[in-house]
Amino acid sequence: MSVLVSLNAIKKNFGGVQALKGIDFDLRQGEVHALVGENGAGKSTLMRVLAGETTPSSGSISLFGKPVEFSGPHDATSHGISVIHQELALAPDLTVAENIFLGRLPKFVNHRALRRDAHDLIHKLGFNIDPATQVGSLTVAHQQVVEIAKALSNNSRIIVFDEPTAVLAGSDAERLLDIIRELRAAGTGIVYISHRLNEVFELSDRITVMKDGSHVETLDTADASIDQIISDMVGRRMDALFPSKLGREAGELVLEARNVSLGRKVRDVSFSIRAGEVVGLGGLVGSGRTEVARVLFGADRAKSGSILVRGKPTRLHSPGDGVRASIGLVPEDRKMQGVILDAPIRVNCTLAKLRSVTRLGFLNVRKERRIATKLGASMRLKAANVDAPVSNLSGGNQQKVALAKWFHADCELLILDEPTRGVDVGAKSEIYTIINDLAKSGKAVLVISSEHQELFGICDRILVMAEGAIVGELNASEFTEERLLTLAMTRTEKNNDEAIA
Amino acid sequence: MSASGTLPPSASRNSRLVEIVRNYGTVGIFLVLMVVASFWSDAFLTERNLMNVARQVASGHGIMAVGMLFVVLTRGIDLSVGSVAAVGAVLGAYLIATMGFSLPVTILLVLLSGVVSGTVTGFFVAYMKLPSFVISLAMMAIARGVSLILSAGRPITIGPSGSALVDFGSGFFLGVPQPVVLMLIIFAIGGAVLTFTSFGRIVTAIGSNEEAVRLSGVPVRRYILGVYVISGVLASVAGIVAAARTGIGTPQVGVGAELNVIAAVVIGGASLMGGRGGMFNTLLGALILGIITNIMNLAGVPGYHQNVYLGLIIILAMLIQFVAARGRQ
Amino acid sequence: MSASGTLPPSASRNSRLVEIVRNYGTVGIFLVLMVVASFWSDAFLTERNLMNVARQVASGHGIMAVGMLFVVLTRGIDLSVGSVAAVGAVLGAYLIATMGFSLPVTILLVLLSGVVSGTVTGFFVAYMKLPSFVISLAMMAIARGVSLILSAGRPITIGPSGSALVDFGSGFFLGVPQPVVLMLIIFAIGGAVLTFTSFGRIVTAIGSNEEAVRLSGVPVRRYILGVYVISGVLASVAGIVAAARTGIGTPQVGVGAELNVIAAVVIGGASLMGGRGGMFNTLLGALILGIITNIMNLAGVPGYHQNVYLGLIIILAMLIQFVAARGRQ
Amino acid sequence: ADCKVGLTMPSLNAPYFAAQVAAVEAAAKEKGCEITTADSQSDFSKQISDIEDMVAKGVQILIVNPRDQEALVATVDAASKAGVKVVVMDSTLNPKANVITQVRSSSDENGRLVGDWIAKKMKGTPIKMLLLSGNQGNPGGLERRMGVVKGIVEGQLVNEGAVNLQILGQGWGDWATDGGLKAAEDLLQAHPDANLIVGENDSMVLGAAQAVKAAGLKDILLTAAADGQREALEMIKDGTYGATGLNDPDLVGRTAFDIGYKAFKGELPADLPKLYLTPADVISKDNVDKYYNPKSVF
Ligand SMILES: Nc1ncnc2c1ncn2[C@@H]1O[C@H](COP(=O)(O)OP(=O)(O)OP(=O)(O)O)[C@@H](O)[C@H]1O
Ligand SMILES: Nc1ncnc2c1ncn2[C@@H]1O[C@H](COP(=O)(O)OP(=O)(O)OP(=O)(O)O)[C@@H](O)[C@H]1O
Ligand SMILES: O[C@@H]1[C@H](O)[C@H](O)CO[C@H]1O
Ligand SMILES: [Mg+2]
Ligand SMILES: [Mg+2]
Repeated sequence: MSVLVSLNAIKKNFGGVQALKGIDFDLRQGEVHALVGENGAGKSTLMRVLAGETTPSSGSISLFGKPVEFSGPHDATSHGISVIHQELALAPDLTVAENIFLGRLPKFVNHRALRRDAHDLIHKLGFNIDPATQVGSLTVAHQQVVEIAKALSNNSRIIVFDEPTAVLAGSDAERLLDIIRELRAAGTGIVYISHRLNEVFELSDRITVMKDGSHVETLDTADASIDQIISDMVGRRMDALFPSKLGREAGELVLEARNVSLGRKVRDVSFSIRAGEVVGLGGLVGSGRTEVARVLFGADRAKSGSILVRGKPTRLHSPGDGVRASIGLVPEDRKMQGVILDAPIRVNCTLAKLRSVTRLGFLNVRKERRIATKLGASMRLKAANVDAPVSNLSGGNQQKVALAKWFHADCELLILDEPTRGVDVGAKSEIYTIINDLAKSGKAVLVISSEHQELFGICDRILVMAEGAIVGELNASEFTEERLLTLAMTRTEKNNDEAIA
Repeated sequence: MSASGTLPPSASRNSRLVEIVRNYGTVGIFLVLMVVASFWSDAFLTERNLMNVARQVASGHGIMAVGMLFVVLTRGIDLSVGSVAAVGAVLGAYLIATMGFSLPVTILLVLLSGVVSGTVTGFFVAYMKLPSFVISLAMMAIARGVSLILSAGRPITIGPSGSALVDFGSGFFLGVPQPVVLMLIIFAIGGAVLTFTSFGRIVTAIGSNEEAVRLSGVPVRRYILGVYVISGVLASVAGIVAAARTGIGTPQVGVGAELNVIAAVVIGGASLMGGRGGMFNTLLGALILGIITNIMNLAGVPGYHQNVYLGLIIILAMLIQFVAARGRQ
Repeated sequence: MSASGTLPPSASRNSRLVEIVRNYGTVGIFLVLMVVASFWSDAFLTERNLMNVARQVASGHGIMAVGMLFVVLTRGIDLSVGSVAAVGAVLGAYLIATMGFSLPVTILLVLLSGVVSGTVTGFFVAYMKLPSFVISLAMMAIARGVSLILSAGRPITIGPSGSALVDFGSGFFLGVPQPVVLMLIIFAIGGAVLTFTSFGRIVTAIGSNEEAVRLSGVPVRRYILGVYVISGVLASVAGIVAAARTGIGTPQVGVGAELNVIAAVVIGGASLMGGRGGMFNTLLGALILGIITNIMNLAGVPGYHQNVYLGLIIILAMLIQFVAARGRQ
Repeated sequence: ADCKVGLTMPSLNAPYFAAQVAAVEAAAKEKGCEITTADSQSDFSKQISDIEDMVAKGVQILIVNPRDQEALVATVDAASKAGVKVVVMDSTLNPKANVITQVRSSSDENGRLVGDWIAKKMKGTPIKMLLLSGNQGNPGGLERRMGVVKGIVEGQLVNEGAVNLQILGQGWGDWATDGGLKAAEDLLQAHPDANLIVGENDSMVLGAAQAVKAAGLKDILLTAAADGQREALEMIKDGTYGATGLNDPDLVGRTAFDIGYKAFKGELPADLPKLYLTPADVISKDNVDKYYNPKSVF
C-alpha cells in the first residue's frame, strides 16, 4: 500500500509549551490509522499541521512522496485533505446544506440543488436531517453529522476524524464506523482519533500512541492489546476503569420530578433521585435527555408539572434558581455553554461559586489560584498554569475545566451531560472516582452518557428515555446493552403506531 | 422512523418566504407604523407623500444601508459612509461643472473614489485585523476632509452640463421617482447577491463563524475586503444621488448619516454580532426610519419634542419586533 | 510539565502587571505619540499644555469612557452618553440657578437622572434582549430632546449660588486641574471594580460567553442592566463637569461625543465583540485622542486638513498597535 | 511671521463658514500673519479645547465664531487674560465676555427688513408661512425668524391696518440645502396651501426651491432672513426667489480681523463699541445687482 502522506520530525511550540516534540507519522492508502494518547498529548495539533491550519515550528510534510508546504487550510483542502474537527467548525446561521458545501459553493447558488445534494449525502450517512435547517438549531450530535458530511463531500483522499463519536450514541456511532469502513474500502486514507479504545480496535489497521508531544509507538492493531496501549498512553498500568460502587448508600430524597413536560421534547417525566445515588439517563441521541437536564437545572422552564427539591416544590425558572436549590449542570456543549474560552482556567473554575473567593465583593485571586490548582491536579488537568486561557487547552482538558467548575460548586445534585466527552481513559477513571466520591459523601449525581458502558460502570440505576418520555428503568442487575436499546427503541415504534392510529 | 432524528426530509413549503422575510418583527413594525401614521395625519397616505418619503430614503440612508448590511453581516461596521458620500457628491459636481467631464466618465470616477476608500478601510480590517470601528472612523475623518478641501467648503452647482443628472434626481419613471427606482434596483441586486451567490453566503458565514469559514478553505480576507468595497461604492452612489437631487455637490452631504444607516440595518433585524440579516428587512428598516421623521413633520410635532418622539417611536418599534419574535415561537 | 498534569501553583511573576496593561500596543501608541508631538511643536511638552489636554479629556470623553468600557465589555454599546451628559449639565444648572437647590442635592438629582436613563436603556437591553445600538440611539434622541425642552434650547448660567461648582471646574489641586483629579479617581475606581471585584469579573465574562455565565447560575441580566446604569451615571457626571468648566448648562453638551468615547475605548484595545478591555488602556486611549487634536492645533494644521490628519494619525496609531501585538508573540 | 492668528469656527459644514474662513485667512496673509484654523465640528467643547490649544501655542490674535453663546465665555476670558486679542465674529457671545468687540450682521434688522419687504410684496393676501429653521437652540436663528415676523407684522399693520399672518409650521434644515429640501418636502405635504417660505438662511431655501418645483406648486414666495449666497442672488435676478438679508461673510470676516490686528498693533480707537454690526439690507430684484458678484466665493 502506498503512503499518502508522511509527517517528518514535526515540532510545534506555543510560547513556552512544546506541544509537538518531533513527531513522525504516516498514512497509507486504504488504511485506518488510529491516533491515541492522553488529553493534551498533541493529537489535534499534529492534525492541524497536516491540514495546513498551523505552521509547524520545524519538520516537513510530504504528500504522495513530494514535499509540500501548506500556506493555509485552503491549500490542504485543495490537496484532498479534510479534517472533521474535534471542536465543531460550522457557521450556525447558515443552513445544513450551505455548511456542507461552504468551501465549494458555485458562484451562483441553486439552493434546491444544494439541498438535494446535501440530503443525499446525509442520507447516505444514514441520518435524517433537514438540509434547510439552520445549523445553530441542531443538537451537537447532528452538528457532528453535518461536519462529517462536509468532509465527505470533498471526496478527499485523506480524512481526519478527530473524536467523531464523542457525542454519538451506540447505533449512531456504529453507523459512522461503517461509513469509515466503506471509505477505507474505496482507498481513502483515514486518521482516526478517539478515546474510545474498543472502537479503535474494532476499526483501525494501525495504532500510533502519542505522549506529551512525542511519538511512543506505532503498532499493527492485530499485534496490540488494549491494556498495553492504555499503559503506554497513560504511563502507568490502569487497574480498573471504574471504581467500586461499594459503600454508597441511598439516603434522603434530593429531587423529585412530577409529570414535568416541555412541549414535545420532555413529556410527562416523573422520577426521583436520592442522596448518595448515581442515576443514569440513557437513550438515543435526540431522545430528550439534554432537555430534561436543562429543565431540572432551570436553564429551560417546564411548561407543566412540578419539581420538588428536598421535598419542597421549587421554582426553577433560571439557572440561578438551580444553583440556589444546590443543583449543578455540566452542559453537553462545552464550547458554547460549558466554558469561557477567553477566560483563564481559574476564572472558569470558580464561576459557579464565586462567593467562595469573594469577600465584600472583592476577589481573592491567590485563593482562587490555589483552588483551581488543586482541582486541576485532582483531574490530571494538563496546562501551563491556571492563569492560561481555556482556549489554549486541548479539547479533553477543556472538558475537565467544565467539570471542575461544578465539582467546586459542591452541589447536592449534580447533573452531568456527557461528562467524559473527549476525555482520555486515565482522566475518565479520575472523573469516575470523583463521581463515586461525591456519591459516597451524600451527593446525588444524574449522568447522561451516550457511552452505555460508562453508565453501567458508574450508575446505580438507569432511566431510559425515548421521544421525550421516560420509558423504563434498569437496575444494576439489568445493565446490558440489549436491555437498554430494546427499551429505547420499543417505545419509538409504539409511538409511531400511536401516531398512525 | 430512524433513531437518529424525527425531522421531515424536505424543507417546509414556505422556507423560501422565510428566507426572504427572515424577521417578521420588521414587517410588523412597518405595518403598525403605516397604520399609525395614516391615522395621525391625513397627508400621510397620499401618493405624493409616499413618493416623497421614498425619495428621501433613496437619497439619504437607503442606498448606503445595502452596503452596510454586507459589512454588518461580517461583524464589521462602516462609519465612513456619510463622508464617502460627501466625496462622491463633491467630486461628481466638481468633475462635471469645474472640469467639464462627461457624465459617464464622471460617474465612473466617482464610483472609483468609493472603491478606493472602501479598499483602504477593508485592507486594514481584513489584512491587518484592525477593528473596523476605529479604521472606518479614521476614514470618516479623512473623507470628510477631502470633500471639504476639494470643494473649498462650499457647494458646487452642477449646472447645465450635468442637467441629465439633475433631471434624474427629480424625474419619475412610471410614476416613481427615479432615485427610488435606482434604490430598489440596488436592493434587489443586493438581495440576490446575498441569497443566491457564493459571495453572499460566505459573507454571512464569516459573520457567523469566521474560523469555520477559514477552515473550509475559503480565503476569508478577500471577502472581508469585498464588503468594504461594496459599502464604499454604494456610499459614493448615494453621494451622486444626493447631488442629483439638490443640483449641487456639497461637503455637507451625509453628516451624521452613519448612525442612521446602521440603525436602518439593525431595525431591519440584522445583528451587529454578524451572521444575521436580510436585504428585504433592511429596506423596511430604512423606510421605517424615513417614515418616522416624515410623520412627525406632517403632524407638526414641535422641533425639540421631535427628538423625544423619535426615541420613543424607535423603542416602541423595537418592542413590536420583540413581541413578534416571541409570537413566532 | 509532568505527565500527570499537576499544575505549577503560582502564575508568572508579572501576571499582575500583564493584567493591568493588557495591551502593550496602546502603551506603544501613547509613547510614540508623545515623542512625535514633542518634536512637532515646542508648545506641546509644557506643563500648561499638558494640563490643558488632561482637562480637555476630563471634561470631554474621558469620564464617559469608563462607563463605556463596562458596556463594551458586555458586547453592548451606549450611544446615549453625550445626550445624557447634556441632560446632566442642563439639569444641574437649572436646579441650582432656577430652582435654587443646594449643590449636594443638585448633584444627587443629576446623578439620579443618569441612573434613570441608564436603567431605561439597560432594561430594554437586558430584559427584552433588544439591540443596544438601537435602544441607546433612541435614548440619545430622547435625552437630547429632554435637555432642549428643559432649557428651552438656551444655555442656563449657573450663577453665584453654584460658584463652588464653577470653582471646581477651573480649580487646581496640587497643581492638577480638579476635573482631572476627579477623572483619575473615577478611572482608578473603575479599574479596581473591573479587576478586583466579582462584578467586574462577571461583566467581562458575560462579554466572552454570556450563555456559559448564565448556565453558571449568574443572574446575567442584572449585571447587564448594571453596566448601563454605570454608563448613565458617569455620563451625567461628565455633564456636570462640562457645566462646571464653562459655568453654564447648555443642551449643546456632548453633541457627537458618542463616537469619540467609543473610539477611546477601542483605541485602548477593547473589543466591541466583548470580553476584552482594560481600564488603564482606556485611559491611555482617551488621552491619545485628546493629544491628537491638541497637537494638530499646536502645529497649526489648517481646519479642513485636520480631518485628514486626524484620520491618518488614527490609522498610524492602530498600525503601531498591530505591530506591538505581533512583537509580543 | 509678524503675528500669529488663531481662527476657530463652530463648524465648517456650511458654505458661509467656508467663505468666512477664506476672508479671514486672506486678510491675515495680507498683513503677513501666520494663521491657524480649527473646526469645532459642531461641538463646543472641542471649540474650548481648540482655543486653549491655540493660546498654549502662543497666538496673539484670536478670531472666534462661537458655537455656543455662553459656553465659551470662560475660555475666551482666559484667553484675553493671557494677553490674546480676542474678536468674536458672526455668531453671538454673551456681551459680558471680555473681548475687544463682536462683529456680525444684524440678524434682527436684516430679518425685519425682509419681513417688511414681504408685507409689501404680499399686500392684500393673507400670509400662510412655512418656516425653515437652522438648528435648535441657535440664538442667531431665533433673532432672524423673530425679525421677519416683526417686519411682517409691522408692515401689515402699516399697510393694511390688520395682521393677517399664519405660521403653518416650522421645519429644521440644519442650515444646509439637503436639510432644507427634506424639511420643505414634508411641510409642503402637510400644508399645500402655504404661500410663503421663510428660511433662516439661503442654503436651506435653495433646497426648498427644489421641493417646490418637484411638488409642482406655484405662487409660493421664497425668502430668507439672511446671507445673500450667490445662488440665491442669481435666482433673485431671474425672479424665482423673493428676497434675502445682507450677511456678507467676507465683510464680517475681514472686519473682525482688522479690528483684531489693530488691537494687536495698539492702534485701536478707545471708543470702539462692544458690538459692531455690519450694515443691514434686504436684497431683492430692485438692488440685487449692487450685491451680485459672479466670482464671489459665497
Ligand atoms: N493555541 C495554543 N496555545 C497554547 N497551547 C496550546 C494551544 N493549542 C494547544 N496547546 C497545547 O498543546 C498541547 C497539545 O494539545 P492538543 O489539542 O493537540 O491535544 P490532544 O492530544 O488533541 O488532546 P485531546 O485528547 O484532549 O483533544 C496541549 O498541552 C495544549 O495545552
Ligand atoms: N434541530 C432540531 N430541531 C427540532 N427538534 C430537534 C432538533 N434536534 C433534535 N430535536 C429534538 O429534540 C429532542 C431532544 O433532543 P436532545 O438533543 O435534547 O436529546 P438528547 O437525548 O439529549 O440527545 P443528545 O445525546 O444529542 O444530547 C428530540 O425530540 C429531538 O428530536
Ligand atoms: O450666520 C451663519 C450663516 O447664516 C450660516 O449659513 C449658518 O450659520 C449662521 O450662524
Ligand atoms: Mg484534541
Ligand atoms: Mg444531549
